[in-house]
Amino acid sequence: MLHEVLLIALKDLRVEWRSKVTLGQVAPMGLLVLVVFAFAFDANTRLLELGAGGLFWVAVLFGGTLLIQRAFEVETDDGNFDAFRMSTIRAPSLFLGKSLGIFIQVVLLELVLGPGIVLLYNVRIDDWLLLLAAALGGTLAFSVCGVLWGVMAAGTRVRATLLPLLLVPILAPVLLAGSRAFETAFGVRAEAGWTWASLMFVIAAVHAAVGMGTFGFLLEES
Amino acid sequence: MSPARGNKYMTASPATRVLGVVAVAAALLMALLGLIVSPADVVQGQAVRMLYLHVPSIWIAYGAFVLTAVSSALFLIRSRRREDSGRHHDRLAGAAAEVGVVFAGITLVTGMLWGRVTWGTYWQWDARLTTTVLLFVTYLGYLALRRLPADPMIRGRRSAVMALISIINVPIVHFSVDWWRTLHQKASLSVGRRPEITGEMYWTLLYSTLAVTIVASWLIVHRYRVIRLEELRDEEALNALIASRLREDE
Amino acid sequence: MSTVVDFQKVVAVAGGFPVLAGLDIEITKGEIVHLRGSNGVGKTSFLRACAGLLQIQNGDATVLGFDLRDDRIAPRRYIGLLGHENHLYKDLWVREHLEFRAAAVGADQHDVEAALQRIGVSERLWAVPIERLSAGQRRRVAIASVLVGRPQLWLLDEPHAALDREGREVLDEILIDAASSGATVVLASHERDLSKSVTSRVVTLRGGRLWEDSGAA
Amino acid sequence: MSEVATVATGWGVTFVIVTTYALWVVGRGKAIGRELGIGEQEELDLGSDSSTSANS
Repeated sequence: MLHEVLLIALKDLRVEWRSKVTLGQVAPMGLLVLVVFAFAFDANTRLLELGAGGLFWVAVLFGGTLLIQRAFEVETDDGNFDAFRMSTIRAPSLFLGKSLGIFIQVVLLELVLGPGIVLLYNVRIDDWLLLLAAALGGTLAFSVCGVLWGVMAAGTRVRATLLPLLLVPILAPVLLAGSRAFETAFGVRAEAGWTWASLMFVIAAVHAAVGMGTFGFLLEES
Repeated sequence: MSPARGNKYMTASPATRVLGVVAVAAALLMALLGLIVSPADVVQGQAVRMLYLHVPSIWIAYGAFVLTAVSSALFLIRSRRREDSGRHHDRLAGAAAEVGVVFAGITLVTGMLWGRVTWGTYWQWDARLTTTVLLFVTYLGYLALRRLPADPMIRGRRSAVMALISIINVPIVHFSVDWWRTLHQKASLSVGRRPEITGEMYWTLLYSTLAVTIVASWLIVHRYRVIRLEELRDEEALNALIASRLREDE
Repeated sequence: MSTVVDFQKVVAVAGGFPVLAGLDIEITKGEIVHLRGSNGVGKTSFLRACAGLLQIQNGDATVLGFDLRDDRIAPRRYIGLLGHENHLYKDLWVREHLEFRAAAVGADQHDVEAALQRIGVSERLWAVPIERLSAGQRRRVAIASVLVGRPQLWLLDEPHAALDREGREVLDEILIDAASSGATVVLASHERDLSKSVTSRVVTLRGGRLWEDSGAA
Repeated sequence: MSEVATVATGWGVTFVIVTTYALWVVGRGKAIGRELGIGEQEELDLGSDSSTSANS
């Protein structure tokens, strides 16, 4: 099982390594989003500082959605899903492997966006541990939800427009929790950051369980 | 005539005709009770009459989504069977979700209008309204997924999985939004101004819930039949195609 | 001689169209079957149904002893499918791609190089992104991906498309070898006189049904 | 907006939404039923069914 998961994840990362879509295209786009937020808030530094946590997660949502599109485009492009169906890899392994691949790519994206908000929005980090825990939980939740909806949209012709519609309402609690936890970590809000962070781990666990149970249904397209 | 055409599930049975008449009568009586007979509230005045629409419709919306989830689960369990793969569960899931979306929409409209007179704004980031709007969008997505052309069984499985995830997400969304609002905006405006629901208002609310439930059941039954008819149409087209393919050779 | 594929009055639907409309066919072990017929007669659908990728609506279908109506996933591990598409990750190098495919079907990594050499993908291309290969070379990599899995049943959809004369000859050799070592091959092609020396049987489809069968050789 | 106007709007909108949806469902059922050639047509009202009871 672990062997299969790693096989899939490494394959996806190798595809990314060769094509450099995350670092070369999605991460710069994420930075642009951060700049555009400053336009929207009329470069009000106080507002940006207060909202930095939320803006970070919105930028992750934008960029991450593109990464998910890309991760499934690689599979649908040359009929590669058929090859998966014909392989001995089991559906839960495929689900976890794809999630792991997305997880690492989203982490890369966050490594660019994180310094971005610190520099552009003048953010101070009070609680590093909470920041890292919240980032981990949020990214895990994003990855498993993303793969679950990614495969659902992948079988359809309208996947590019369908995916965000399906993904955003489900991720709303993650956005909420991630924003609040980051605000606590940045010291602009004094409340229960850790509870918000743990909520994201719960969401990740729930969706991971559902995904492992149902991925087989979703993979059988015809 | 194929035997399927005599199927009672796709034509009006006397029972649903009675249900239809009862639904219309119940709705009229509900309007009478809610708008005229029941008294105005001491605190909210006439605005309290929104209660009789708002509360029953949110109950129907949630109820319909739960029905969708249960039917979807049953469909997933049976869909691998060779005979009777549980298509009727899939149909029920689709019909219930659509009616649920209609009533979630009504909940939002009535909630916003009600908010306008009691809070002074159309939208408060009230936990229940926020949860409902997310739910509304989630199930719009579900309907979009159902509309996509695909093999019926694949589409059924795909949307069944989505229905399950969506229902699991409801408590998560509700909890997080509720917690967000209670943590950061203590003593929301509405709390002190909630009407005391007693006496005639209580009975009117209870009756309205019953009446809206009847109307919604009628809608679900008929939507179910329309889905069945659509499938029947597709099946007939397919049979004609198979027949014409068989004739090609002879 | 054991039966590998046994279809009885099989109906299968794709995109609301009956792509297989009552197909009867029986294929025994070791055969190399040439599936023929013009466009849209159900060649691809037959291959996909054999691979368990296309659901059977009606009739009975058994592949490698598995009843497809009960379980269309179990036989897949013994089947090698080459579709219209090549199933290639275009960003990966040839060698990386093949190593991944080999691992995904539980094959031996040592077979990767042998497979590439056998099909005639020259060594200088092994560290080149698939994106940069010509259509014929890609087809060869795709065939190598099937070869590496050592399937018991080969399902090949237009395998000769884009291949040059030398490539076709190599492929024919590979198929003869596979069949003589106990595998079964079904290859679809609308070309009439294709690989007469190779195929042991020619089956023609029409309108989603069996039209003509030269019979087992 | 006055309380009475709000209540009227709310009830009115709800009525319109439900009625429109019901008519759409019934109409669609009738259209497909006609396409399939089942049954006779009936008056459009909330109580009538999407198709027929002729042969049930």
